[in-house]
Amino acid sequence: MNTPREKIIFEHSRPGRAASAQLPDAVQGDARPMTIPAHLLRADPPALPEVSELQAVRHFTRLSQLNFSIDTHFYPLGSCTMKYNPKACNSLAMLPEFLARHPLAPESHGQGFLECMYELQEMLKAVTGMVGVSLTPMAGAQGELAGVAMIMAYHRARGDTARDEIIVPQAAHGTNPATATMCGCKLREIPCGPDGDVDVEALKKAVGPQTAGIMLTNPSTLGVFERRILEVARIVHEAGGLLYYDGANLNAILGKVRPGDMGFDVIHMNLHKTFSTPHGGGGPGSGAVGVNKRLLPFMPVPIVAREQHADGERFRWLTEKDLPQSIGRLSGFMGNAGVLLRAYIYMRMLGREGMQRVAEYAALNANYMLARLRGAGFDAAYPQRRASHEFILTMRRQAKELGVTAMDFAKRLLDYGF
Amino acid sequence: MNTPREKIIFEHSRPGRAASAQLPDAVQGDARPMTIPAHLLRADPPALPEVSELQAVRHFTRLSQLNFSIDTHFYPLGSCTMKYNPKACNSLAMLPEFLARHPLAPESHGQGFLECMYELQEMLKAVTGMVGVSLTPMAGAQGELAGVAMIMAYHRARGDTARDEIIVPQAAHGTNPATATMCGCKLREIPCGPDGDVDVEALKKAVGPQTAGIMLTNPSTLGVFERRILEVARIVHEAGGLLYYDGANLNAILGKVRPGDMGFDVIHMNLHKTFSTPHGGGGPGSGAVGVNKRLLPFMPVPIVAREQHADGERFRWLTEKDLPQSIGRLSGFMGNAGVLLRAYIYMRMLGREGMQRVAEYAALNANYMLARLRGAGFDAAYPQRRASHEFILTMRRQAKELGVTAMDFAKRLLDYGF
Amino acid sequence: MPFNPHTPADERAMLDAIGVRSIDDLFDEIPASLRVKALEGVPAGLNEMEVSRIMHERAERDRMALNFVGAGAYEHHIPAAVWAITTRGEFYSAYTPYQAEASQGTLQMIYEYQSMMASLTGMEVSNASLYDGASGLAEACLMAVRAHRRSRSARILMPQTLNPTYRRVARSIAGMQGFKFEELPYDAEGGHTLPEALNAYDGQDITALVIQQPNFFGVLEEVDELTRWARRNGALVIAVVNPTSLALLKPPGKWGDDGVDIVCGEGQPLGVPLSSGGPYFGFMTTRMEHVRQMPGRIVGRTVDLDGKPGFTLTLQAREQHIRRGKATSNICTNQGLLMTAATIYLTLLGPQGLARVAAASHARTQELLAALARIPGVRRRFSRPTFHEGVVAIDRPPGAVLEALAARGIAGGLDLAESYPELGNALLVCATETKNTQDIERYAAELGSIASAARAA
Amino acid sequence: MPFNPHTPADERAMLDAIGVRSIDDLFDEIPASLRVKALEGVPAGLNEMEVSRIMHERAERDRMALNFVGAGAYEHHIPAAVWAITTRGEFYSAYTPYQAEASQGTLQMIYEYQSMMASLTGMEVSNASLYDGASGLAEACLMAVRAHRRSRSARILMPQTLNPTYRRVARSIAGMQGFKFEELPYDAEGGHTLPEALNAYDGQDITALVIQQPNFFGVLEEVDELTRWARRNGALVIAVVNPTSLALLKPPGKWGDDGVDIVCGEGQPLGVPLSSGGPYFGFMTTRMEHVRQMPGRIVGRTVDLDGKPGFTLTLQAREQHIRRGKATSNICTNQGLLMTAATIYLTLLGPQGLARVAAASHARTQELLAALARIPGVRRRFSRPTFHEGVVAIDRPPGAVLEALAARGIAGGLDLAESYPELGNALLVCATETKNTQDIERYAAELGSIASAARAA
Ligand SMILES: Cc1ncc(COP(=O)(O)O)c(C=O)c1O
Ligand SMILES: Cc1ncc(COP(=O)(O)O)c(C=O)c1O
Repeated sequence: MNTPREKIIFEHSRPGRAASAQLPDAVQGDARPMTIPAHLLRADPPALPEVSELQAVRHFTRLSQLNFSIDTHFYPLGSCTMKYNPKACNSLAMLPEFLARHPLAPESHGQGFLECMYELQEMLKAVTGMVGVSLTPMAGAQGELAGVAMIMAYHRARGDTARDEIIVPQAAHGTNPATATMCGCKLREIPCGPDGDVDVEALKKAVGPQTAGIMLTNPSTLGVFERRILEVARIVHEAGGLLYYDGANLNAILGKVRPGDMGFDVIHMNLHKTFSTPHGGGGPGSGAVGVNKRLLPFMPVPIVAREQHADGERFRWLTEKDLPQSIGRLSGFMGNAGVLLRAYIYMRMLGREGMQRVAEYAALNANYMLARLRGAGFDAAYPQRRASHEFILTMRRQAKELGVTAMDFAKRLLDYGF
Repeated sequence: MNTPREKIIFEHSRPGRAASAQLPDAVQGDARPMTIPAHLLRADPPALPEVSELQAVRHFTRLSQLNFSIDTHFYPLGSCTMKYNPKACNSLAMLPEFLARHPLAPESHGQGFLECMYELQEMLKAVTGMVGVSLTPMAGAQGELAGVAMIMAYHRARGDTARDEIIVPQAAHGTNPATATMCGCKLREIPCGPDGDVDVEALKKAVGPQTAGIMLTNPSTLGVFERRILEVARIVHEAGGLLYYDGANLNAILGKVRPGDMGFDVIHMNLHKTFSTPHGGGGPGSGAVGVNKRLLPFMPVPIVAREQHADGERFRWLTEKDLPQSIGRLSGFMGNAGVLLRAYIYMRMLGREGMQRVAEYAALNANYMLARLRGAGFDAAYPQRRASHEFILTMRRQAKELGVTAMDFAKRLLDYGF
Repeated sequence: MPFNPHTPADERAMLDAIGVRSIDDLFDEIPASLRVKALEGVPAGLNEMEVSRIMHERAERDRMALNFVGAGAYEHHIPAAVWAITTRGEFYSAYTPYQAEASQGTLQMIYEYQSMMASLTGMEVSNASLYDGASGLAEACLMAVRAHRRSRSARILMPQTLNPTYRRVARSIAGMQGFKFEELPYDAEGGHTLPEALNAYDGQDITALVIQQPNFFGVLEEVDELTRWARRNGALVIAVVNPTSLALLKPPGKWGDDGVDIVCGEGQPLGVPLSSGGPYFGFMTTRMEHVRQMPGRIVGRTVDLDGKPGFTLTLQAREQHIRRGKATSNICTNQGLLMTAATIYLTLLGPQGLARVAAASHARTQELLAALARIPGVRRRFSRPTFHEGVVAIDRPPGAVLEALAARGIAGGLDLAESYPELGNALLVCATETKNTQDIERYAAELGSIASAARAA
Repeated sequence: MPFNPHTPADERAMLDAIGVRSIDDLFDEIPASLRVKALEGVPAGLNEMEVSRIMHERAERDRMALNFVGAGAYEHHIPAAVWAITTRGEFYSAYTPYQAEASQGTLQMIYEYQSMMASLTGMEVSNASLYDGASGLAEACLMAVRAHRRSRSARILMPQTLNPTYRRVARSIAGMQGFKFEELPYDAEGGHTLPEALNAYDGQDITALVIQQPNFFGVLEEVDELTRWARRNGALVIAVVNPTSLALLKPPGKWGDDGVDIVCGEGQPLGVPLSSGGPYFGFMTTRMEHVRQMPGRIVGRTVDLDGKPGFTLTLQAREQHIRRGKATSNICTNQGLLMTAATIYLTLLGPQGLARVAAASHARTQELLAALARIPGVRRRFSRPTFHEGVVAIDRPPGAVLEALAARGIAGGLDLAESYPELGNALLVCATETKNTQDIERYAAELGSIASAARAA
C-alpha cells in the first residue's frame, strides 16, 4: 500500500466545523468574558484548523506513516545513537498520577517522583564517577552550557578572572563551540592527529593562563578512544584549566571506563542517547550534568536531596538557598521530568550488568560492522584503530575513482530504508 | 514511502534469542517444576518465535501499516458501519483499575464498573423501547442466539412445544439463519417485494402453529424501511409467533423510532456498529439483547441490578438464582466488559440529542451519497425509496453494457483507498 | 453531536442535492405514529472532559491491591508493548479482513497466531479465535457431534472437575440441539477425575469426552489414560486447556497415543487484562481431518496474480455468510483484537518466557498453598499435584472471610460453596508470577488474623 | 541485558569476523588502570514486571485530588487523541528530521505547528520549539541583542510582574554575555506594571523591554502603552504570553501600533500534561525581518526534483551544526514531541475550542477568587482584571495552610513569600476549565475550616 502525500491540515478545514467533544461548556453562556477591557481583547480569531475529531486523527495518523522511526526502521547512526525506546518506559512514565502532578504541588505529594529522581542522580554518579549530579538541563546543549558556566563560575569564585578561553578539537560537535560562545568565552580549536587522537603538542601550545577549560568527548566524534587521555588531563589541569566531557553518548564506555576516573571535572549526558529516552522527531532530550568535588557548589538547581526524619526518609528539592553559589536555574521548573522518569525506568531494567553490556555489545556491533564493510571493500578512516560504538568510513577513493560521494551513498541507503 | 511486505515473524527468530525484560525470574532456580509428574510434562518446547523486543515491536508495527483502518481510510460500508472510535473511549476503558479488576473479585470492589453497566442497560432500554436488557452476549450472532433461545424458552414455558420454525427474509444476514439452526429450529425463508419491503402475502402463508418467530431488521438489509411493519407484527403475533429485531445496526433509527414500539419482542444490538466500539480487525463485538415484558424471565445472566441500602445504592449481579427461567450463561464471566465500557462512554458523550443526530446525519449522508451517485449515472436498486443509513446500487446495466461487474467496481475503489 | 463533521452550510448543500427541505423529511417513510419525540431515559451529552472525570472516579472506586483469584481468568504481567501496539489505530479501528487487499496486516497477524497456537497445543490447524473459553467449549461440542459421523448419540461426557461455568455455557448453547451432557464424578481426596469413573460407559455410544487440564481445582488430570479410554471406546476427545500451562505441560496433541481431536480454551492468560471478565478470546485447534467442521475464520497463505505472497481468509464455505443455515456456527465477529494482543504477547515471551511464567506461577501457587496451610484451621483440600491454583478448606464460611479480606485490599479467592457444596467451606486460590513472597506472606498474615479474630469473638 | 538481541552463537560469529577472541579485547585501547570492574552504586537489573510494580506504587503515593496551582503550568483537559497519536512509534521513536526523505511526517507537523503559532501570536514566523518558556525568554533576550544592531547597551528591562523564575533563568543563561537586566516595579494596588515606571528610562539606550501578558499575578498589563513606549524609545519588545489566553487576548503582533518584535512563552497549556514540570516546550515567533537571528529549527515548504511538494529544514545557517561558534544559539535537540502534541491539541480544539477553554478558565478563576474572598480573613490582593490566575491575601503564613490543604487532597496555590516578601501572606491561585462549582466550593470550604480551626486554637 502506497501512502500518498497528505494534505496540509488547513486544507481539511471548514468554517464552523469542530471536534465538539473537546469543547468545554461555555461557563457564562458567552465566550467573551465581560470583565476584561475591550482594548485587551483579540479582534479576529486565530487561524487554527476547524476539523472533526476523526479528520484530525486521520490526518496525524497518516502523517506519522510518512516517517522513518526506530519502531519501523534501523538507523545506523553513531553519535546520535537510536536505540529501542522500551514501551514500558513510556507507559510507566505516563501513569495518570505522574502526569497530573503540578511541579509546584507540595513535596509531600511528590515523594514517589522525587525518590525516582534521587535514585537517578545516584545511578548517574555511579556510571560517570562524579560526586554530584543535577538533572535540570533539558538537552545536551543545555548540559554543556551548565558545564561551561560552572567552569567559569569556579574560576571567578577563585578570583581567576582572566580565564576566558575554551579549547575544542576541530572535530567537536557543533554545540561545543556554540556553547562556549553563549557562555561568553573565546574559542580555541586544536587539530587531531592522523590516528584520531588529539594532537598533544598542539594542546600544549594552546593552554595557558587564559585557559578556562577544554571540551572533549572520549571516544571522540571520530569514533576512537583518546589513548593519551591521562596526559591530556594533566596538561590542562597543570595549566589551571578544567576538563569538560561531552557525554552525549556513553554507549561506548558504560561500565567500562568512567569520565571521572579519566580526570574530567564535569560531564553532561544525553539521556536520549545512552539511556534510551525517545528522540521524538527532534526532542525532548535531557542533558543531566555530573561534577567532581571542585564544581559541587556551582551546580544548577534544583537538585533532589534525601533526608532522614524520625518517620522515615523524605526527599526534597535543594534550591538557590541551599546552593548559594549555584549557576542558577535553567528551566521554569526542574527540567524534563518525564524524560528523566523514562531514563530512570530504563536504568532500573538494565541494572549494573545490563549497563556494562551496553558498551560491550555496542563495541561488538560497531567493530563487526567495520570488519564486514572493510571486507566489502570500504576504507576505514582510522584503519589501525578499534571502533568504539561508531566508526568513520572514508569515501575519498570512491569519490575519486567512481565519482560517487559519501552523500550519494547516504541517500541511496535511505531508499533501502536505512 | 512504500511499505514493503513484512517477513513472517518466524523468519526473524533465532534459537536462544529473547525479549529478556519480559522473562520473570526463575523462582526455584529451575524452570522445570519438580512437583509435576514427568508423564504430564511437555517433551519439546512449543515453536514460538525467539526475537528481541525491538524485533517484535518493529514487526508488528510494520504489519499494522499494511492495513486499512478508520484511522487512516474511509470505509463506505452499510450494515457494518465503521465510524470513528473515539480515543477517549479506549483510554478511559483502559484505566489501570478497570483493567486490573478480576471478574470474580468481590462486588464491593467493582461498584464503579457495575454502575457503568447498570446505566448502560438503562440507556439501551431507552433507545430500543424494551423493558429488560442483558449485556452478556459477546457479538451480534450471540445476541441472536440469546434472542431465539428466549423465544423458544417462552414457547416451551407455555407448553407450546410445536413451535420450531423461524421465518427469515431471503435477504437476511447470514447469522440469522445460522442462529436459527444452532437453536435447533427449522428455517422458513420468505421473499421481499420489488420495493424492498417484505412480501406480506408470502408472510401470511408462512405463519402458522409451527411458527416460533420471525427475524427481521428494519430498515432491512436492503437499506429501506419496512413501511408495513405494524401489519407484519400483527400477522406474526396473531399466529402465536414472536418478533425478533436484528439490531446489528441502529444508526438509521436511533432516537427516531424504537423497535419496541414497532412491536418487536426481542432485539440484539451490535454495540460495535451503532455505539462505536472498535471492529479491531474482526472483533471483539458486543451483542447486548433487549426484551419486552413477555421475555423478561428468560434473559441470559448475569444482569446488573441496583439496590437501595441504608448506606446508599449498591449494584450487584443477578444470576440464575434470581432468574430461574433464564436461558442461562453464554460466557465465562459476564461478556465483553471492556467493549461495554467503551460503548457506555460513547453513549454518555452522545447523550440524548447526540443519539438522535446519529440517525439524522446517517440518513443525510446516505441519501446525499445516493443522490450524487445517481447524478453520476448509477442506478439505485430501489429508486422509489428513501435510503436509510445505507442503500444498494445495482450494477446490472454496467455488467451488461460494459462487462464491468460490481466486484470490479469494489476492487477498483480499494485501489483508491476506499 | 460530538463526532459530527457537518457544518450548517454542509447540511444545507446536502439537503439541496437530495431535494428535500429538512432532515426530518428523510424519515417520512416511518409511520408517524411510531416516531419518537425525545429520548427520555438517556441523560444529556457530556464532553470528553466531563466523562473522563466520571470514569476516573469510578475506576478509583474499584482499586484492589492484591488479587489471588484465578478460576478461569489469570493475572499475568502484560508487556507494555502488547497494548501499545494492539491499540494502534491500524489494528484497533480496522474492519474484518474480508478484503484481503485492505487487510494484509491483520491477515498475517492471524496467520502467525494460528501457527503459534497450533504448536502450543500440538495440533495441526487453528482458527482465528472464538468469543471466549466457555463458549468455545460449546462450539467444540457442536463441532464434535458434526465431526463424529459414526456416533448418533450426541452424548458428551463432562467431568465435574470441568469449570462449572463452562458446563453451564455448553448446556445453554449446545443444549438446544438436544445434546446430552453427562457428568463424571471426581476423586474426593485427589481432586481429579478417576479414570475408573469411565468404566460405567465402556462400550457405549459416546460422542465425546471433555478433559480439562489443569482442571477447575488446579489439579492435574491423568490425561493419557482418559484419552486412551476415549479412543478405545470410539469417542472423540475435547481438551480444555490453559495456554500458559502448555509451555510446560504435555500438549493435547500428544495425550494418550495419538492426541485429542479438538482443543479449546480461554486465551485471556496470553496478554489480555482481567478487565472484569472481558473481552477475552477463545482459541480452538484441531486435526486437519476435522477442519471443515471447525467454526470461525481461518487464514491461509497464498500468492496473488503476480506471484507475490499474501494472506487471505480460507475455507469460507464453513461460515454463515456463505453457508447460512448450514454453516458450522453462527459466529461472525470474533475477538480479533485480543488475538492480536495474544500474538504479540507470545512473540515477546517466546518459548523461554512462557515457560518461566508457567514455572513461576506454579511455584508461587505451591508457596501460597503451603503458607495458607500453616494457618490453624486451614488445610490443602486435595492431595494430587496442582498447576497454578489450588483448593484450601477453611473452618468457617468463606463469604465473610472474603469480605474481610477485601476490606484489607485482598481478593482472596473464589468461594466454592455454590458449585461444589459437598466441599464444605472451601476456597479456590491462585498465585501467578506477579506475586512475590511478601505478597503471599501478607495474604497469609491477613487470613490468619481474620481467622483468629473470629475465633476470639 | 534486557534489550540485547545477541545469542551466544551470534556473538561467537561476530568475534570471529572481527578477529578477536573476546569482547573484552575490543576495549584494549583503554588504559588498563582506568578499566572499571563492577558498577557498584547501580542496583541489579529488574524485569519489566518488577519495575512496573515499583512505578505503580510510587505513582500512587503522589496522587492529589484537586489542583489549584498555576504559576506557569496549567491544568487543562487534554483530549485523549493527543497522546494516543503523539506516542505512536513513528513520531515517538523518530530521529531529528535532518533527512527530509525519512521525516516528511515530522516536517509537515512542524510546518503546521509554525503556521498555527504564527497566527495565534499574530507574528510572521515561528520556530520549531525551544526547551521551555523560561529558557525561551533567555533565548529571546540573546536574540534581541543580536537583532538590535543600533543598541549597544545590552540593557533589558524586566517588570517585577514577570515570572520570577523566568527572570532567574534569563540571568543564568543570558547573563554570561554581560547583559544587564533591570527590573520595573509594579503597582501595589493594581498588580500591574505602571507605564509611568518607564519614564525613568526615557531616551536611554535600552535594547529590549519584556512584557508578560497576563503577568505572573494573573493580572492584565497595559500592553499597548508599554509597547508604544518601547517603540518611541527605540527598544525592541519581547512578549511573554500564555498561548491559551491568546484565543481571547490581543495577540502581541497587534500590541501598540505595529506589534512586538519577539514573542515567546511556555507551550505546556497546549496539550502537555503537568508532569512535575516537564517535558514542556517553549514557543517563539517573530517578524520576518528578525528571522536570521532566531534560534532553533525552522521548517519550510518546498518542491523536490520531480516538482512534488515537500517539507525541509530551512535557514540552517543560523544553527550550531553549520555555524558552530557563530550560531544564533547552541540549541540542537528541542522539544519536538511536545510540539507534536500541541499541534494535535490546537487542531482538535480549533479556534472555538481554544476560546472556550480560555473563557471557562477565566470564569472559573473569577468564581474561585470570589468564593475565597467570602472567607473571613481572605481577600483579593489586586484590583486590576485578571485572566486565569489571581493573588489572595490571607491572614496567616501560607506554608502551614498549604500543608493542611494538601492533607485534604488539595494543592491550594503558590506561596508568594519567597519571591514577593512585600506582599505578606499571599497565595497565587488558579482555576481552569477543569474545575467546576463543586470543586471551587470544596476548596473554599476546606480553606475556611482550616482558617477557623486555626483561629479557635
Ligand atoms: C557529541 C554531541 N554533543 C552534544 C550534542 C548536543 O545534544 P542535544 O542535541 O541534546 O542538545 C550532541 C547531539 O546532538 C552530540 O552528538
Ligand atoms: C445485520 C446483521 N446482523 C447480524 C450481524 C452479526 O453480528 P456479529 O458480527 O457481531 O456477530 C451483522 C454483522 O456482522 C449484521 O450486519
